[in-house]
Amino acid sequence: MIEAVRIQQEDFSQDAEIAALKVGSQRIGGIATFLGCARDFSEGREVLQISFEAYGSMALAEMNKLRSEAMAKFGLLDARIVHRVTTVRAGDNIVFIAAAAEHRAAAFDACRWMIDELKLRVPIWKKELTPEGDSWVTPHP
Amino acid sequence: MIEAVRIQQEDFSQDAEIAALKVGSQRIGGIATFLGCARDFSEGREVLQISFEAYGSMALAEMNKLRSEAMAKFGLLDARIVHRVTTVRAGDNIVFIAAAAEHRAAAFDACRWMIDELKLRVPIWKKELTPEGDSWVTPHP
Amino acid sequence: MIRVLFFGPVAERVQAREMQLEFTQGMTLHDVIVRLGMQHPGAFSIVSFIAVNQNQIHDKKMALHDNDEIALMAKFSGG
Amino acid sequence: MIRVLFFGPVAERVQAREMQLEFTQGMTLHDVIVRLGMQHPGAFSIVSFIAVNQNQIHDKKMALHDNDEIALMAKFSGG
Repeated sequence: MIEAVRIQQEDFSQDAEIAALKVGSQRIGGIATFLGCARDFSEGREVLQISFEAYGSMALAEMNKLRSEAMAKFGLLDARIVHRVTTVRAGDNIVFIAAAAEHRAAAFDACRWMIDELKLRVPIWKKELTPEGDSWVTPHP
Repeated sequence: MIEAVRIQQEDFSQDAEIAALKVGSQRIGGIATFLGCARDFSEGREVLQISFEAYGSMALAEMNKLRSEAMAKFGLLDARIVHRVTTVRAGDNIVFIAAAAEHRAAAFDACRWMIDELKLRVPIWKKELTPEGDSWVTPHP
Repeated sequence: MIRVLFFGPVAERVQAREMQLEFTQGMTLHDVIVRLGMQHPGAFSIVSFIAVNQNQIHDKKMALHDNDEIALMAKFSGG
Repeated sequence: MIRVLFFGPVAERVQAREMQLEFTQGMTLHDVIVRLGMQHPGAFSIVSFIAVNQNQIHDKKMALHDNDEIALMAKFSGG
């Protein structure tokens, strides 16, 4: 059984994550997911690669907290959060979030809340490699 | 290349749908998806099976319109809508919607709008098979 | 000839998936509904949507054409 | 011993991923930051979050304990 919250180098499969979600309950009516991908373009510049770095132990702890909070706050049946920490190219998967609920409204609200909170609370940093050089990404306020 | 909008008996794969979405653009930053599943319980009754029926040609035309409207309205890079028309059991997939955009807000908004509109506009009907008998589902207003 | 299609709950009440009516000049959607309603009293009380040639129609006074395909449909419950 | 960890943009400025400081009784988070700031002027201007033993801390007057793990972190940009 793969863990519901993970930080890993390797890619993940939506099918495998969804299958793992469904094991827990036959009461799931809707699963909302968010898949974050690497873009070939950011803030007007071409991006060749994106390289991630994490404070691994704290990031994993925060992601687990985030999942528990979302499950309680939105009454979810289950949720999963997977973040890759490696170097990726345009089109590659970065982050996957899934929220399973009896009805779709809670699933959508929870999924969106988790990705918004992840960006604020989880100690992971990205550096964009462009033809003009590398730079750490500074999030907008 | 599998069609972006389909009505089919057989199950679908999220991985295959996402891969098909990504083929079109390397500018995708976020993909929001919704997966509707069959529940074992509805309105206080146990549900053994759910059986779907569609006005196939009109349903497909409406789903195609829905996709085009969503792409224009939310500035999506791509979108997919797949609905099964068959008999399913608890845990089985029913409908899959995916919205791909440069940024996550548009992807979430579009995905949610598409499933909400699909339920209002696409001529598909479901019948729940329960231990007390069968009944066509009447949507809430 | 006019084809009238029924699905799901409406098909169950009418006990048919399709009927064919002879087309007559000047025939309207309203005429078709009245005629079918007499043959199947109460069966169409759950009809919420009507389509002609797969386009939703709101004006029942609409004149029909030969070979039109009509669908009398209950509220959708897909997804 | 106090371990201080650096990641991403902060690690790049400090040119290190980890430093160790001798623990002294009564030492505060503030003391550590001042001391490192003198060794690496300007390097910590981008620090937005501080964690002690993987919990975010807002009060720099917090007393440290021997073997504490401190992280001085720039704004997160994951996801």
